[in-house]
Amino acid sequence: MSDDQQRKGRGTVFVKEEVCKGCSYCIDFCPTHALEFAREFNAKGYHYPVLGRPDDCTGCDNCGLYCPDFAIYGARWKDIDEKKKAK
Amino acid sequence: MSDDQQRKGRGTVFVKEEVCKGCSYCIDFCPTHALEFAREFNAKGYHYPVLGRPDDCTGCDNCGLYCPDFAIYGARWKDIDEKKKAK
Amino acid sequence: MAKTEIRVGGLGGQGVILCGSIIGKAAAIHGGKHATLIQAFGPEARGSACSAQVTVSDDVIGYPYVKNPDILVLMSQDAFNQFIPQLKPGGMVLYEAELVKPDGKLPEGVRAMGVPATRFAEELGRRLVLNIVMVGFFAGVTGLLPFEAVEKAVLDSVPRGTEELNLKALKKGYDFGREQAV
Amino acid sequence: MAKTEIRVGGLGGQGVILCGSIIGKAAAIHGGKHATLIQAFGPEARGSACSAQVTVSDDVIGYPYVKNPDILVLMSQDAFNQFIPQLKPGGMVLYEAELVKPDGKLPEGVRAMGVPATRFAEELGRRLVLNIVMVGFFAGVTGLLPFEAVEKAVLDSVPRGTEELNLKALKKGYDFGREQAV
Amino acid sequence: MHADPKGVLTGVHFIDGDHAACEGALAAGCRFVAGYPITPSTEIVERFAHRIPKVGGVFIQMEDELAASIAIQGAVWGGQKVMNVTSGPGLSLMMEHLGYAFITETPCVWIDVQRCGPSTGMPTGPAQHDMMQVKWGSHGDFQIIALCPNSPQECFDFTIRAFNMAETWRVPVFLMMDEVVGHMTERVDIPEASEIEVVERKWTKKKPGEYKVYETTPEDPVPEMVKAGDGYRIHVTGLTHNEKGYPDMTVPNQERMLGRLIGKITQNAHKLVDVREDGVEGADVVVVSYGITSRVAMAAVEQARAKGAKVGSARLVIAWPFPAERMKEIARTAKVFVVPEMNMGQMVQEVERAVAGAAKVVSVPHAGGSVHEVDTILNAIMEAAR
Amino acid sequence: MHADPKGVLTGVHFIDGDHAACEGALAAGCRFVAGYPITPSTEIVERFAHRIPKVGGVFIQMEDELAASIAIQGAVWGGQKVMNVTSGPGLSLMMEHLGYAFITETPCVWIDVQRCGPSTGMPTGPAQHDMMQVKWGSHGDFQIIALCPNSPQECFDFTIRAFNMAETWRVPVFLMMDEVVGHMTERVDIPEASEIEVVERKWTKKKPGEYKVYETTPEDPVPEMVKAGDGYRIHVTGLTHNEKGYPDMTVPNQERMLGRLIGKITQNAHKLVDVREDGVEGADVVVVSYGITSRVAMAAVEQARAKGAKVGSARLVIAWPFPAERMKEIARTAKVFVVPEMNMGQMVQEVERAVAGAAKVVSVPHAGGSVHEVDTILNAIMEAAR
Amino acid sequence: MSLLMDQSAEELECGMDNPVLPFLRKDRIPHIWCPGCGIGTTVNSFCRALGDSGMDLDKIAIVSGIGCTGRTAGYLNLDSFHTTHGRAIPFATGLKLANPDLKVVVYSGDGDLTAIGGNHFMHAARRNMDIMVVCINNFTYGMTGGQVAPTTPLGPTQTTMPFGNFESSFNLPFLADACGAVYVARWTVYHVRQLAKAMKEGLQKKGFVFIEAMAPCPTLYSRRNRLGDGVDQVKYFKERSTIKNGVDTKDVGLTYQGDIVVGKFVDRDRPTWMDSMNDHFGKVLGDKYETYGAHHG
Amino acid sequence: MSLLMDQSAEELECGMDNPVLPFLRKDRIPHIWCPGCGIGTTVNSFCRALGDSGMDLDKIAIVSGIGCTGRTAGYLNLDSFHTTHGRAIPFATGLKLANPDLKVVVYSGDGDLTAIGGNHFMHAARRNMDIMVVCINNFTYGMTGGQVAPTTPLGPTQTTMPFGNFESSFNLPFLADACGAVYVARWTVYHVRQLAKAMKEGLQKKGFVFIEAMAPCPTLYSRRNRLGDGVDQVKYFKERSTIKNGVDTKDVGLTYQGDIVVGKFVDRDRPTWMDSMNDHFGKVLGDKYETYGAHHG
Ligand SMILES: Cc1ncc(C[n+]2csc(CCOP(=O)(O)OP(=O)(O)O)c2C)c(N)n1
Ligand SMILES: Cc1ncc(C[n+]2csc(CCOP(=O)(O)OP(=O)(O)O)c2C)c(N)n1
Ligand code: SF4
Ligand code: SF4
Ligand code: SF4
Ligand code: SF4
Ligand code: SF4
Ligand code: SF4
Ligand SMILES: [Mg+2]
Ligand SMILES: [Mg+2]
Repeated sequence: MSDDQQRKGRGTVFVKEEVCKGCSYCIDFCPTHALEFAREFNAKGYHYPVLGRPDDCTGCDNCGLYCPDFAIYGARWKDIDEKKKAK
Repeated sequence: MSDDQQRKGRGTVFVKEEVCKGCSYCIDFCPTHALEFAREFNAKGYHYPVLGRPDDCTGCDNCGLYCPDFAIYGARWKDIDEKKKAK
Repeated sequence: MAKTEIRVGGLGGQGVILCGSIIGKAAAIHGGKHATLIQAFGPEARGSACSAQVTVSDDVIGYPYVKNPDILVLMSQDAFNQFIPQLKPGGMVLYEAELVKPDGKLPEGVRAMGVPATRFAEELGRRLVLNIVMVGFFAGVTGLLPFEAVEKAVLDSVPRGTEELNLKALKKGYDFGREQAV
Repeated sequence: MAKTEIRVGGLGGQGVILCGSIIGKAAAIHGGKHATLIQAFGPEARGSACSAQVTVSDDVIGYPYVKNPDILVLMSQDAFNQFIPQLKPGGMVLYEAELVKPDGKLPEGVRAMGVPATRFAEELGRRLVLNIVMVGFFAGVTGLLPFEAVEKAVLDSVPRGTEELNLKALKKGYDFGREQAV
Repeated sequence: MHADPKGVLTGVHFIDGDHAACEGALAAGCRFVAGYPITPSTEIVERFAHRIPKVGGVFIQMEDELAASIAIQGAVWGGQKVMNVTSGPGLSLMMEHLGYAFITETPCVWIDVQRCGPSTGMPTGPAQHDMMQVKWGSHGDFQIIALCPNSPQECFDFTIRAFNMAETWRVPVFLMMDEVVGHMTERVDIPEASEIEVVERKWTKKKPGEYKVYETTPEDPVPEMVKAGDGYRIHVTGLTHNEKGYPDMTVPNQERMLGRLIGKITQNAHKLVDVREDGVEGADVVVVSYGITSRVAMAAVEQARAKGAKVGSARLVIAWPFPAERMKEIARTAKVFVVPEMNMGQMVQEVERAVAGAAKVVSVPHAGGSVHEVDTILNAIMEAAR
Repeated sequence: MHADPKGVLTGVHFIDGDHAACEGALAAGCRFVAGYPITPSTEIVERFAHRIPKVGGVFIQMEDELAASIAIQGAVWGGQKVMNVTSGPGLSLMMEHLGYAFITETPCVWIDVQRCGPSTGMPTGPAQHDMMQVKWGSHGDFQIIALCPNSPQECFDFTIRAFNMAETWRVPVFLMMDEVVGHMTERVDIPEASEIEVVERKWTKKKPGEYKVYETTPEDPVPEMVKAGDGYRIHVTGLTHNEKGYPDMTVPNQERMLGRLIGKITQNAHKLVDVREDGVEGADVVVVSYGITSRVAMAAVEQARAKGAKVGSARLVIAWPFPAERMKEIARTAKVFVVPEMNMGQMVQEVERAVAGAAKVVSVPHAGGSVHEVDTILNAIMEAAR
Repeated sequence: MSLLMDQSAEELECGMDNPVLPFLRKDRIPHIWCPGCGIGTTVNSFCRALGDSGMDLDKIAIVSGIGCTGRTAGYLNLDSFHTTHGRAIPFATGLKLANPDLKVVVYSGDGDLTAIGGNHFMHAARRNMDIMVVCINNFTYGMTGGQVAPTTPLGPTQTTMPFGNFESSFNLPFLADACGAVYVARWTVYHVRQLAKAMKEGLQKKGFVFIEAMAPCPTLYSRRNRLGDGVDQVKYFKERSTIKNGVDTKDVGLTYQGDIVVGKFVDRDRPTWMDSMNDHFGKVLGDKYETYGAHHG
Repeated sequence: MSLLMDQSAEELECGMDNPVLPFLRKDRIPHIWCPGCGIGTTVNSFCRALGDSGMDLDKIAIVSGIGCTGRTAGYLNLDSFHTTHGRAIPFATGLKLANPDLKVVVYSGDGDLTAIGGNHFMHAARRNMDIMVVCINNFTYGMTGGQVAPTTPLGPTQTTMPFGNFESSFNLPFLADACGAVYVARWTVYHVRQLAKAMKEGLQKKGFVFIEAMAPCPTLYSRRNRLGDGVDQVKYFKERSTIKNGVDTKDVGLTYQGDIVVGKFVDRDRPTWMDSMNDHFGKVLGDKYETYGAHHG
């Protein structure tokens, strides 16, 4: 993800797969429909979201605002890079 | 009171002197100001109302409506006579 | 181990409790004695009978109730009727002379003295101080407490601005009491 | 005084309790035995682990808890991990073959049998009847209760209108169980 | 009187204690419940809400337990049989109304499905630690009756019994369940209505002029009842009152009234107590237990016997009034009482008081959240038997 | 620590017990009261409302007792010393919050000016019949401390003591007054602030990272405290919790938590009990009493002595924890315990339990509404002395 | 036993008797209320309403909480219940639902109904429980000696507001309206006839009826604030009241000795809780459902 | 101890972390709420509000009652109090008055705040107690398994309304308004940004603030009534909501799956209880009076 080649959209998401309960809020309320369910289950038996269409992700963090489980958030590459630099 | 000579106004009042607490509601809200306090106290130490101006009593029972202690009521001679007859 | 038991009785609004309280306070705070005051309202607090039980003693007071008072201070006929039977043989009754009529209902050997406290109070300009007149009368007749102690107790107990009036009432009752006591 | 202790485990929403309840009901009402069912939710009822303890006995049941089950009926990996250590030596494990992977974690001497209950249920058109498949599987493998008793218990327990589907699920599990049991 | 068939779900059921208690209430004639949900008692009112429209009656969910516990009392004076269903925290909110039910002699059944406290504690865990609360939790002196079922069948049976006792004695009667008994499923046999004995309210036969709402006779300390709307123009108050129900706040009347109210139970305790004994005669050790713990204790008793100990079991079917006399008698032969409870030691204090030093008393406390391990009780027995 | 002079009304006063208790609270540092009026306790909060603006603090009259009894607890966690003032019916409404204060270890003083119940009863009459309620009235197991003053001076002194105990032990501490003590006026000496010993809240010295809200050491079962707003980001819950204050609803944790909470009192009972004895050595009869009844009892004891009886008096200054050990000791020499109480027999049950048959125990009950006649107690003593 | 309220010789002679007596428990009078306490006058009006309504008194029950007003239940010659502080409404709810034949009236004080009893008040109004609630608003806790109430306006001194009340008060008609009451009126002790009429209407109305009756408490409110005696307070009611029927309840808030709006503010219809239940079960369960309370009245 | 919420390798690499984490007790997550439960989303919004407000988190305390929502206190990294059922508001009152430095937020369920806690709600609003109340309205009693609540609209089935609810529900914003709240808003879980903004405004507002947040309870409300999962309920919120700021609260009542009015309905000023006290005592007692809480913040 940090690899520049992989940078397709304007942003990306970070998912805590094991915390996700598969409610699909993030998927349904992503303005660009960039997310989809993973085919895998997590340990609790839930499907978690993956960035199926990374091109479409704007890093707007709408997914993060909706997630009731704090299991996902989005960020813009711009901001990620800044953070990285600041480290 | 039942004596015709004494019949001055259009009505009269009945007072349970020992129940009265001397609040003066009856006296103050008698439309014709027919009532006044007795000079005597009752056993509890209250002045009770007496029909000071019997001429003015209409038997309207306003005093009765106001009395918080159910110690007084007014009646019209007409009604009193009817009751008496009915007895 | 001198102990004097007092019952003050009257109607709500007459200042019965304050009367008892001043006697107690005079004894306990300014008179070097022990005193206990018990207030008794009827089950229905207001408008009806009201009384105070005061025990004044040289010693610590255990049982706080007054069953058979040595002295009665009475401000209503109801109170008179109620409390006279409890009076100790040879006890003393102090009463408001206009509100209470002993009418031969006194047990034998009892000393009874009336004071026109309401009239005195009215003369002083406020009916309300009738209880202070009674306190003065009590102090004067019984001599149980030094006048100064009672005076201080009154000053502690009455609303600011009314001190003078109340002291006058006290004095009036006290003087009347001294006369009677003689 | 034969007594069989069973633990059914899985996740909330899988019908774990109903599964235990049908076994118990089949025993207690239609099977002429005594049965006690204890439901255990976690302290937080919803969404998490869920299990039932069923005791089936020829005699009156005193202590109602199942500490060391003779039989485990398991519908989730979490339940498998949690309950396997409690199993009686030589006990039996019945599990949903797609949700539970025993992966060599079985104690020695234990008989373990899987059933693709979810798949069966989906084939029948409703994933929800997976618990009834498990009941059938249990009945088929263990032979603890007459099939008719279990059948009646299922009919008593499922919502009206779903009887047929549930009986099919039961049969499916039962038959699969009979085969395995042989 | 027999039960009204309308409320009786005759047949064989595999249901839990909560549901069974609800069926017991319906069979006993309960036709009004004002509830407020609380784990682990909620299933009782949920079932009631579901069943009542077809039985003829009312369920209403109130805004809180304060409302629930007084609404049922209003309903009693409106003529219905009622129950009050809750668990610890809810019960704590009902304490004022427990006293009101007692002083007004409002017959009602209170079901407490005990959960693990104190405070919010472990809401889904069992306990038996409201035993003292129901006896002492309201201000002032009062008395109650408390039954302790240990199975769904008993939840059914004892609920009927509780209703009958409430009508007979006109004190609050408690069904002391716990989370395990409430949520444990077993076979419950519900007989025909004609086989269920139901005590009817003690309606007066007197006419309005003759009747006094709290009049009693020397033979019978329980007054007769009427309901509002029947022309008796009764007055009911939580104040100290006289036979007419009017406030009479004097010390002698307080003594008279409270003496009768308390005496209803204390003087009739011998009629009320119910101890189920097993091998108590000749036992060195007697295990005293109640509710679900009695089933755990019995398992321990059997294991102890297998090890050769002389152990008896005395199960308190009725915890209040406490069978002090019977305990005293047992203490003449038994050497040790072992008292396991899912609390830090409550009824054991009554055992201690009753035996008054005549035998040793050993408490086997449990902080709650689960039943005892059989071994814990067994060890206490074996220790005591040494 | 000495009292803050601001709250101390140094001097000699002729005031009643209610007012004296309020002065005690102010002297002890109480700066927040959320009240709800109820006879005969109202004067305490009325005085508090009048005094507090000039002392620096807050009085708020809440909408009901439920609110009052939890608002004070919020105020504790906001950093104030608080008290909760009520009488029987109000106390019954506070039972849930009694458990909450216990499980959360919220230090607070509860004043119960006992009136005559049960229910509304005789609101202006005295009684001592909430003694068991404060011990058992909330659901679940818990512990409290209860002091019983018998004079206005003691209302002042014991209130300070109650505050100090609340801070020391972090359990609810009750001042068990009654209508007579509350409304009786006597001389009350209020010393200089510098002469009043006040226990400060046990503030932690740890830093946020190091501190756990319910951490204790084997030597000291009482955790240190912080207040909200100080950066510790504490969590407090009525659920079964661990040292961090987080819910931890497992049986072992319940055992650990409840064991410590109950143990704070039961294991330190010897430090807490306070029995004032008079002539107990060598006495045949010992009168056990508390609160106002101890003064009536003492009059009876003196009269009995005058008649030649060998009578001692043991006054329970602290009723809870109950001085069981001391009673057992006394029972070695005394033949009869006489226990007068303004209730139908409450603390007498503890006496019975403690002496365990070693002496006779005689209850002298009273339905309430007035104190005992001296003769009633005297007769019981003389009867016992025969 | 001869009672103070027994007919006097005069009365006997002409067969007269106080018209309110049939509605009172004669043997309990004189009542405990203070001289000039307005509660008695409201009870007087209620007696008139009982008479005027022509309803069967055997079918009217009265429920009170605790307080000076709460003692009302003990004086009325009806089935009467003096319950616990604040809980008259839920008791009445149980009573009514258990015996739908009854008209159930709750008669209690402002503190009882809107302080400790506030929750029941609002929920009963929401449910449109078929009870009539009469609230005697004397702006204080009478029984306990004059503490501040949720109705005490800004200004006056009360024992727990010893320097004058600084806490905002409720506008009770607005509250009742917002919670869903179907009939809302306010009158004062000066308006004895209107009050009686409102009570009569209330008795005849189905659903949650709320009537606020402003009354003097001379002992603890008026005198303490140097407003004179009961009669002076009633004179104030007389002088400063304006009748505004149908006015928006939002606009009828009270201030200390300020203007008073009285009148019938709300009179509307919506199904009661029990009617809703019966309708609903009838619809859902069909013929199997037997209307509850149908065998009654 | 490694927590599920610890930074992943990826996150570590670029120094990223979930922006809500500073506001949460990481070691208590995952929380107990069901999949798709809306409470979590409201907490998410609240975290944003905390951040956006720029306020010192050490000076914000949160108080909850009992219920699913009531567990919120245990997840937020603030001084947090999980009290008893219905009593969060009076606890908060004591907390605030004892330490006026604090901003005190009450975060609880509809049943907790408006059924058993209704009385405290209305009195705190009347007093204008300086607390912010967030009510998560899921139209049901979640924690106890889905009983009818005073917010349940007519129609849906709940365990204690097994044939569908026939009891009228409250319009909460209207109630809060009628009782005197100074800030009243309603948003849904769909309106995450507006909700966060309202919460931020609420944190910064003085006085009694009431925010209703409509949230799905898929487990006990939606699924039981065949309304689908949490996400379906949020979609319904999206589709049927209209924003009407400043609209009369009388007109924002809810019906079963009907139209929803959201927005900021009330935003006004009146002195808080404590300010009234200080003003009043200052006036009456003069210089002798030392303003309470003045040494604070
Ligand atoms: C649970 C409880 N709390 C408090 C009291 C004390 N109490 C009795 S009446 C009353 C208030 C009465 O005020 P209100 O309802 O306005 O009636 P009023 O006396 O003014 O008619 C209070 C607080 C009580 N009896 N019970
Ligand atoms: C005194 C008391 N009564 C009842 C309960 C049971 N109880 C716990 S939470 C709850 C209702 C929860 O509903 P709500 O406040 O809407 O919160 P939600 O779970 O829906 O978020 C109830 C009745 C309790 N804990 N305490
Ligand atoms: S950050 Fe925005 S665009 Fe990217 S997945 Fe999340 S919601 Fe969709
Ligand atoms: S919103 Fe959160 S919990 Fe729901 S699916 Fe997305 S990541 Fe999982
Ligand atoms: S009856 Fe009428 S006129 Fe006669 S005294 Fe009474 S009020 Fe006055
Ligand atoms: S109104 Fe009644 S109580 Fe008042 S003075 Fe007249 S008769 Fe007496
Ligand atoms: S105190 Fe006030 S309300 Fe109570 S009876 Fe007296 S005047 Fe009436
Ligand atoms: S039961 Fe409902 S409110 Fe509770 S956590 Fe589950 S979805 Fe949320
Ligand atoms: Mg009032
Ligand atoms: Mg909810």
